[in-house]
Amino acid sequence: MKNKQLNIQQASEYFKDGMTVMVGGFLAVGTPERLVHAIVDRGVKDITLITNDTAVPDKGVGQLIVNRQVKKVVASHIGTNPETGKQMIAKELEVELVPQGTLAERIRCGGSGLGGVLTLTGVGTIVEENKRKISVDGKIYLLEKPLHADVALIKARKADTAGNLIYDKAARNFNPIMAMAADVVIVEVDELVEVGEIVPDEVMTAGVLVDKIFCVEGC
Amino acid sequence: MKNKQLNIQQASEYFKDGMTVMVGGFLAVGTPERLVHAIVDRGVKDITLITNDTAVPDKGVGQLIVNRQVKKVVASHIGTNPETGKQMIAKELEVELVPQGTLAERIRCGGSGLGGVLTLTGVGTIVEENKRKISVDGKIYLLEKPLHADVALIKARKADTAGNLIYDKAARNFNPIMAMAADVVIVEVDELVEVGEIVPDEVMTAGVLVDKIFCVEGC
Amino acid sequence: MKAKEMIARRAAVELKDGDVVNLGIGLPTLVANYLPKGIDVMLESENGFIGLGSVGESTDSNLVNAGGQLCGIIPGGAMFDSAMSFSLIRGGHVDVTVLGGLQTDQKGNLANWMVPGKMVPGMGGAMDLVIGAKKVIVAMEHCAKDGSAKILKICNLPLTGKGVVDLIVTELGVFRVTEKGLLLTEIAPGVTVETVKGKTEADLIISNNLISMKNVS
Amino acid sequence: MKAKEMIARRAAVELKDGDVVNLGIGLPTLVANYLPKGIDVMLESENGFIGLGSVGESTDSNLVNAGGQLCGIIPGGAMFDSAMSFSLIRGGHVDVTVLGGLQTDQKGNLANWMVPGKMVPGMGGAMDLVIGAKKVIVAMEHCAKDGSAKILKICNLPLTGKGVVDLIVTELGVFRVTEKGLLLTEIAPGVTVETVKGKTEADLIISNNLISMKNVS
Repeated sequence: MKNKQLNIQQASEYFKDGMTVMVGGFLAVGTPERLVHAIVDRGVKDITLITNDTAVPDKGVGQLIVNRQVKKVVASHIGTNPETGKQMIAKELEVELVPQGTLAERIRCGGSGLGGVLTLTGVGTIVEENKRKISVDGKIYLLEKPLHADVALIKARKADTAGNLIYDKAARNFNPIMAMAADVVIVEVDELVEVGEIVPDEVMTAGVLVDKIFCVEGC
Repeated sequence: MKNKQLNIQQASEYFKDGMTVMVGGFLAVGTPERLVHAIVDRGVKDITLITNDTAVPDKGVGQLIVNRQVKKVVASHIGTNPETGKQMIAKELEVELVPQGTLAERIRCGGSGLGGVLTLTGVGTIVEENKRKISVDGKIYLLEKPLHADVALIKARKADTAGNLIYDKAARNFNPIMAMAADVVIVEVDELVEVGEIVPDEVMTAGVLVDKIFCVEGC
Repeated sequence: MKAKEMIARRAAVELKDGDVVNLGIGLPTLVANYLPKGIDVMLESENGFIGLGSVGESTDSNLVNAGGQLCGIIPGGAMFDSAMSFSLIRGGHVDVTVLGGLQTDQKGNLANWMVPGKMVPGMGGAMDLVIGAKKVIVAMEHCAKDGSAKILKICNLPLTGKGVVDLIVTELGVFRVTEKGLLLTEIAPGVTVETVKGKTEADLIISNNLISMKNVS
Repeated sequence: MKAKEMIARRAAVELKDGDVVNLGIGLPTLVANYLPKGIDVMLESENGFIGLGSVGESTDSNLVNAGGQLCGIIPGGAMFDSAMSFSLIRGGHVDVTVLGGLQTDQKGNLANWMVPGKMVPGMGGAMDLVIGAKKVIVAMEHCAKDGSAKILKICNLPLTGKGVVDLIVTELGVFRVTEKGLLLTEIAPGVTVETVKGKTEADLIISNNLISMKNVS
């Protein structure tokens, strides 16, 4: 079996200027903090960041915004990080606001080989601008297109060496779908166990989706 | 908390002539056998059956076909039950064959409030007949529409009294998505435990999706 | 009684035993504190779980509501990912959502996610909630801080959803969105219909069965 | 060596260490028995799991492959539902699929799910596999039971997928689908190019580097 473990230096080699990166978490709960720090440390620029929200200035992906490493953010909410709005109004940062459920579906499409989904969410609002409307059985839906990333950084409670993951409570959020939707998936875990120690029925993300494992404990 | 338990007689009162019913299982693995028997016993007719396959004549939903209770079946595979093909060729049974991944997505759409998904599956085959083709970024996709049922009959290994479910290995298959896509969801379980005995992170189908619980042990 | 408490108390009356309920951030979160006796609801939190406990009940930093408050989980609760969370919301598995509002109007439109040029927090899960939940309740103070009306003939802020609101609850009364327009069905104690009309830009239909606002005295 | 074994042995050579592989029902299932030494693959089963064990390895009736055979699961395996199973398949997370065929052709078309008026088993997961897997291998006997060609200029049975096949493995040789047509790259021991041509309706390009079929002697 391939060895998927890496250290923070090896992880940071995946971070390139101009990359599109998905980062798990909801208000920084379930965000892989060390991997985000490694992006900060590496000083990577012009990032397209796909994430639920821009957290707060000193936590989660918030730091990437404050540090001006992000060119464009695709998120459902930016209100908790004033720096995001400030840069957006100054036209220094492009922000694409996406309804949260639509964001989840677009990421899932990107990981599932689907060309898009039809949703009622956003019909009659500015979210429908520049989108195709498709009528099905008398209802008008928006066609929402897939999102895919170069790298996904996700957080799990526990992995086995094959990359099978278990998440912890509300720290699950966007992590499982992002694990499907990127060329390279790197997970930050609190605990790493041998293959076979996680019961197949309890696996929340299958190891085949996970390329690299960074263990916080330095294991 | 509502009491969701019922016995087989109470369950069978949900089975009506002309109903659309989803039944979980893959070659009868993960099919709620007692609930299917109850449909047989009740003699309900003109059923529209949505299921992965028609199993074998004496197992799972195969019995409903043999017993000629089904007017239309929506499935990905009927080859293991010769009776299905025979009735289809005799034009006594309408069969809509759907690629398995598309079937899963259509059921998921039905449970998720989506108007449809775009897939490459079936493009250039007879599956595309009478379907809308939608071009997105230079690729042609089929628009596949949601499926929804009056009743979904699913099988789980274990439930708590709130209806939270845990499935067993490959018996999971279509059960979790069908649990989202019907007006009434009835689960057949091998074991029923008190609420609180299933750890929230281990729940595979949230209890709010499950209307009624039939426990095989007669508990 | 403070306006916010009145609003939360009245909105709580709308919840039925066994309902699956999503409460928005801020004022709507308070609704959970005023559930009538014998009414148990399952609170859904769009960050990925159902069975939200009380705010402050837990110290587990991975058990937070969608506003980031520590909240715990009740027995029978379940965790899931964001895709499933919105399958529940969009798919009609949430009975009631209670949301705050910047503006709402007599057509049932709601605006609660941005003020162009001023504040653009984003819609979060609100746009999914308003189209997916079976019943949409707007719980908000009747007027803006500058005294201007928030219940309008037609919203002028960017919408969260079009024609999605079922009921509006403020500290002055309860307003039902009907085919014919906005129907005032309950009025706060000590408040006159004229006062309500004066603070409301929308055309109001006064119910023939106008009663005193429930659960606030 | 029997035809089926030859085909399975040769198809197995296409699998690389660490590949995620979905094997169709019937002949393709045999491929797992002939993996080269040191090559570990993860077998995905469309009924909802990854890490398929050997057929007959388990007696657990809830651990069956997509053909309904008892099969077990290896350490590191994982279970999931049908939606996730096909997210893996359609989403490009499966490296290789090996499928049987009724007909295939020089355009890379595949027909393997129905014979109108005769046999309509259904496509199962095959239509998703052919468009989703990174590499699609057709592993089948070269001719039909009546001796007729199965590798055609153009399929006349209803298609499973259009232009989806990468490689065809039969007991006579190995054929790569290229822009220019069907390229014979390997030939079975003791078989002449003329024999292959005689049993193939499709136009064949014979590789300048034609070699003996790997892993069959």
